[in-house]
Amino acid sequence: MPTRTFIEAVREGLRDEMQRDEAVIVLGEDVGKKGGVFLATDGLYEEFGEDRVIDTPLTESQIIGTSIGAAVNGLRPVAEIQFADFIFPAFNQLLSEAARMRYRSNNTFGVPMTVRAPYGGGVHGALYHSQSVEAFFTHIPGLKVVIPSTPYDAKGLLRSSIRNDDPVLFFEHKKMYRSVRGDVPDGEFTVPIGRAQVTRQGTQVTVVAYGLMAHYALEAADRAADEDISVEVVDVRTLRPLDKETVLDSVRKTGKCLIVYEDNRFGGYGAEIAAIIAEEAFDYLDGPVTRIAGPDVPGVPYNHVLEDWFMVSPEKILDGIRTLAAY
Amino acid sequence: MPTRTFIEAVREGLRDEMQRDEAVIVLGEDVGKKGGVFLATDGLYEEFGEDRVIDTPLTESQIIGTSIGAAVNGLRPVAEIQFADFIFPAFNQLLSEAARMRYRSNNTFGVPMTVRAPYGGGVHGALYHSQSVEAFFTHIPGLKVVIPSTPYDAKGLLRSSIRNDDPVLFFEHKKMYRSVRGDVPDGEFTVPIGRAQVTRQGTQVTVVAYGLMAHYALEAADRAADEDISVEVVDVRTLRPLDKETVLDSVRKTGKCLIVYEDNRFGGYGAEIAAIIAEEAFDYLDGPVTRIAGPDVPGVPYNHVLEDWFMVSPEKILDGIRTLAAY
Amino acid sequence: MAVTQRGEAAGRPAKGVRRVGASVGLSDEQLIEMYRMVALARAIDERMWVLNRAGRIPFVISGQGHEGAQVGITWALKKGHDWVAPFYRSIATAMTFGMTARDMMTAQYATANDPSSGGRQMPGHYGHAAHNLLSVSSPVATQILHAVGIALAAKIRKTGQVAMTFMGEGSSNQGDVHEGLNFAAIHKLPFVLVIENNGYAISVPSSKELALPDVAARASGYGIPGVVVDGADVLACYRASKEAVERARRGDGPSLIEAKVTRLTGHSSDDQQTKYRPAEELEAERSLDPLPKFREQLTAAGVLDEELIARIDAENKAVVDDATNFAESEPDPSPDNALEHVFAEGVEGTF
Amino acid sequence: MAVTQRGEAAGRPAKGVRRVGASVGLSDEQLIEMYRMVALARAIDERMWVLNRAGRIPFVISGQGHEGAQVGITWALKKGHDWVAPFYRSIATAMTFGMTARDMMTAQYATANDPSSGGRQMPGHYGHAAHNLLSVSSPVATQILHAVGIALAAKIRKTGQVAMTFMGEGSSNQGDVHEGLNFAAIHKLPFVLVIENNGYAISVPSSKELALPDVAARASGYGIPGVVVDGADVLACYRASKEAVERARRGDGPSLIEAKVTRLTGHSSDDQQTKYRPAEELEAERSLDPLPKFREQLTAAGVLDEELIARIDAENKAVVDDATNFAESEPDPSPDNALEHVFAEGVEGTF
Ligand SMILES: Cc1ncc(C[n+]2csc(CCOP(=O)(O)OP(=O)(O)O)c2C)c(N)n1
Ligand SMILES: Cc1ncc(C[n+]2csc(CCOP(=O)(O)OP(=O)(O)O)c2C)c(N)n1
Ligand SMILES: [Mg+2]
Ligand SMILES: [Mg+2]
Repeated sequence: MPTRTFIEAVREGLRDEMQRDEAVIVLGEDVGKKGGVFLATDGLYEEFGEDRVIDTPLTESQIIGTSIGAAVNGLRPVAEIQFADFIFPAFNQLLSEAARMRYRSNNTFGVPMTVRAPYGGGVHGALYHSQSVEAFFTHIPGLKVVIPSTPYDAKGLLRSSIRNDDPVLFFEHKKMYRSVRGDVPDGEFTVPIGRAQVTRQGTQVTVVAYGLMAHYALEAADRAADEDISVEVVDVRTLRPLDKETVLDSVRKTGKCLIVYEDNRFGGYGAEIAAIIAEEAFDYLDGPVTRIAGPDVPGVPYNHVLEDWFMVSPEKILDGIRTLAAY
Repeated sequence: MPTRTFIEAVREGLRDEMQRDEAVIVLGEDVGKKGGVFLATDGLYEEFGEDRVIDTPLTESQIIGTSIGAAVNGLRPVAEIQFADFIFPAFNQLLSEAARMRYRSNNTFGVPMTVRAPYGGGVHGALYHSQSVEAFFTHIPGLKVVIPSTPYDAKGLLRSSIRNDDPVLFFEHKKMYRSVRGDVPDGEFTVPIGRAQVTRQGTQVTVVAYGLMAHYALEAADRAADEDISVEVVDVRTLRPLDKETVLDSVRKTGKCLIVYEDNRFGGYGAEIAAIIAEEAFDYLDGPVTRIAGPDVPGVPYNHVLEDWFMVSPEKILDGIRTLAAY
Repeated sequence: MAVTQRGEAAGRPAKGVRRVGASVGLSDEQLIEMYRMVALARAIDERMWVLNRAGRIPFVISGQGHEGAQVGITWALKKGHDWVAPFYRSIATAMTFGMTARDMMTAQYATANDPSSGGRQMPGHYGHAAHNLLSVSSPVATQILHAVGIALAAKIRKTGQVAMTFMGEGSSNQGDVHEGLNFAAIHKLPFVLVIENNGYAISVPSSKELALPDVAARASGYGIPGVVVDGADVLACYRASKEAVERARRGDGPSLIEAKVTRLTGHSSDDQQTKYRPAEELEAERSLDPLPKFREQLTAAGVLDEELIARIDAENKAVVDDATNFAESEPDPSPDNALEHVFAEGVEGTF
Repeated sequence: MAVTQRGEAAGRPAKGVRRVGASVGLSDEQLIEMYRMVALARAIDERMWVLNRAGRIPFVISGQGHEGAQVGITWALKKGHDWVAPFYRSIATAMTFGMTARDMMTAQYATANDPSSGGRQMPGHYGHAAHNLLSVSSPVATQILHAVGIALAAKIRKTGQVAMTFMGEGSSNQGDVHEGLNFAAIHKLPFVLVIENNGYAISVPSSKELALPDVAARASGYGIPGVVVDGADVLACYRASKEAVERARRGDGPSLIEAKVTRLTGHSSDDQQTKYRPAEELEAERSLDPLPKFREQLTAAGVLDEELIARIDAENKAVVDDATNFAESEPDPSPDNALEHVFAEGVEGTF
């Protein structure tokens, strides 16, 4: 099987879907000639022309609001938000409009739209080019939220997202774009929205993670194995709707769970997973549900000393695994 | 002690602070002659004039962004967002700007601003006049989030918020405005930000709640007492920073915890409380950490049949208490 | 670029009217239908208030005073082909574009079969997929971007559709309006923005909402036409709209139409406008009511006479009675419905 | 209302300059200081790129091509009294308003004592409380509302301050700009919006960002003056700014100044502009560089001569060397610092 970097898989997913379905358009800042600041859309402008690859003005609310309208009138827009940190001018359009259109119209209108955005830190991007934003969206009924961690999942889930009849937010950890490679078959395949994956089997501790943290979790699990701690890793992949059963099955087996996320800890996405486990797997728990997450400061600082302090690392996860295993 | 409705306490808090400190101004939609759509600012325009009670255009991002600037240059703005549901056009200003100004400038700029907004359902307001929005803000480091449940706390906490040197979001459940009354002493008093309160002592089950739900929790606890279930109720009052110790102390005592919130369940504020308890009180738990919350649909529907279906009620809380007590 | 045309001044010689109708390509029959629509929207609206005061429906938000502009402007669109993204005062627009009196009344009662939302939304949040009438939300002005997106899709898909949206002057200050006009103008989209300027955003007078009296003055900043019309002059509204729609359909890009209207009622049934509007102003603005004005205009022109007016009134009353009775007897939604239609697949998590 | 003035056309007879300086109230000494500032900002900026290419600093975002407009416009403010809300290209603005070369260089190195952010923000996010220079964030255009709020406080507190903000033409399309101009115009706030129009938002040419070439055309929609100036003409920029600042200080309200500038570098050190800009365009725009233009202008007018230019260059080089050495040797922040200053009280939860 051919191997691809993460960003190549995203780009191929876009290209394939645009070839397959004329209704698919791409729009956002610098997605045209420049091919996106991370080159996710490189070559699409040349292949599909300016009607289907639209360089928008620097106006995120417009990007999303216009995509909603275009989706209502027969297109399948794939909007790029240049950095997830800049999605907030469009927050009202996403929460009040995209997420609610179907419900509020009693199923007479729908918004088949995908919003892609690079997120995450560890790339020297400071407060405004490092943020993890998923928790703001996973709390919104009516939105689907996808965060793949492998090139295979990226391509397969992006295809599913574009074909989905409802709004999907598709977040890509920017540190993975070029550092993560993996097998991606040629030809048609999809990965279903709403299914988590056990990416490593283990018996003593379950680690639940997604995005870059799914890789760090595997790395920490490997190292834990050297210390004879058997770790199971669940890569959530779709944060909403969450595949609760896969998570719960694992925790019921291991009896211990560590949830890892890069975002600020308080009120982050992992809090919901912890709450679900605390309620629905209580009888199986042999230790507290613990979390390793970003500290509660308003952003990832720039200076490398400060950034390292902020970021969740395989070491920090390993520490969490050790503590829990010893409980 | 004189008794006041909830909205009277808010209004008096505003008035007292404006009398005390010239730097305090009030701004928002319809806060002038009309006195606000709920009359929270009634009479202030007449007393303090149009320089200090400003009817803004219908532009929430401007209301917040301008308040940030005014706060930086010596004022203490109290912005009213007419309904919490309409705070989202200002989300970027709150998250990226207000919450981060002090941190990103290494403590050289600060934003002493209070944002008041009525929230909550059960008032026939449908999707866009019923929302609980706290979870979006309690996840943002750099913001404080206050939700009082009594007139006393409303006045005392509003004063503390206005005097605080950082941005405070102050949410008022609109169903309580006229239905809740309580003692409010004349003269100077404040209630500190960051302190929860045990509003009922009990031994078997802890119920954690805030806002209207703090009342419903007490009501359910009363009825539970008739069934010989002893319930302790913790009114969180300040959601961020959370007074973790008061919550944990109670749960360590009772061994069981039910968290109640009106907002959509998945990823709501109560998930963080559940996660904290699951991690930090694990050894004391005699039952799962459970939640009673709003269902995961994109908004409170309008028709009374649907709205009743949505809303958390004392009955639903009582059911939760019973189940947990019997565990 | 901005062309500012004032509508026909009030008090013009009445005999001009028939020619005005002809000059904009409307037959007498069409003028009568337009009048019927203005009067019907008013009749429904008045009934809503009666029902509210009688405790039958908890909330009313009204289009009274706006109907002339709405009918005149919406009339220029092709029903069942073009798109409208309305706002909460768009009763007459929604009806001109295809919604029936029963449709409107079931929305007031929030019944199971209310086509706008199945009882999920407050009254005033009209929408109807079969008529290309987009579902309304409450946060103001968001719909401009949806209409612009609809126009973008129309252009890309070459459907020949025009998208029109409506909002108040207060709402026109939201950032989305700037972003929407800019994008539509850059891409010369088939899009029309209609501002119904009634001088107030709830209690805030336009002098505190806008730096200039005319929202239309902003159009020139985007290189598009901006037109001011007298919203009580139905035919002037129609003419301005026809021009804008033709321009859009030709591919020449968007336009902004500002109709000066009056808000004859409080902001909604929860508002007392006497608290912030002087009595003289309220009195004076009664003269801007489009209904008597249109009636007198058409009567003077010989299009309407007393008998026809009485017949239309009676027919409208029957339509409103029927709609009210219908809506009164329609069932509430079932609580089971509340969990449905979060996603196309149904309930969350079931795939 | 909108007054559109083009700046002095390029290629004017040089002897006019001295009089131009006088006519805007600037002495030769001041002109020399302005030139020194333009050249210093350029020298620091060029050094940043050298350091970046040498691997000393990971990221550069540049003001090259914008310095003339920034110095000319910022010069009209009262330092230590008025306020500036800058943007990421505002190197020359920040320095004109009081920041030193060392201040700028510590921001590049993100050292513990960097006055902008103590090493917390990326370079380009300048700010300095002692100089009323507001901290910059990354989401574009948000700062307009802060500047408007600062102006509101100045008006209410009667401080006599003027607030000025700067941004690119791409950023001017954000909703916040509409909302900010509208509010400032309604309240006649002492506020000036400066657009540095370099024709691109990263790779997007202004024809895809704006429906019209001039952002200033939008001013008339708010009833405020909108002026276009040649951003390479430092004195024309100063004159336009002086008028706007005086107007603001008089209480006559806000203005918009659009300076046409050129972006001499890629968007940032992460960008390759040759991918989307034709070589001829890049070549042609070199002639819009304000630095040689100002130098020639002042030389022709006898304000500068070769010796003085050489001296200024040497002095600037020494300043930049000193700043670089200083910043190189400054310590990184301590990791403990990262948890501080979330709130005024310190760490969250400790009260
Ligand atoms: C974003 C947002 N903020 C506030 C409101 C509350 N609100 C509803 S209508 C209205 C006034 C609208 O004024 P205008 O646009 O002039 O329309 P009009 O009601 O006068 O027709 C306000 C403030 C809202 N619906 N949405
Ligand atoms: C809200 C937001 N969206 C996107 C970006 C990414 N971004 C940074 S600068 C820029 C282009 C800005 O163009 P312009 O305003 O013309 O200023 P210039 O860089 O040309 O000086 C973009 C898209 C951002 N910083 N903020
Ligand atoms: Mg209005
Ligand atoms: Mg630019």
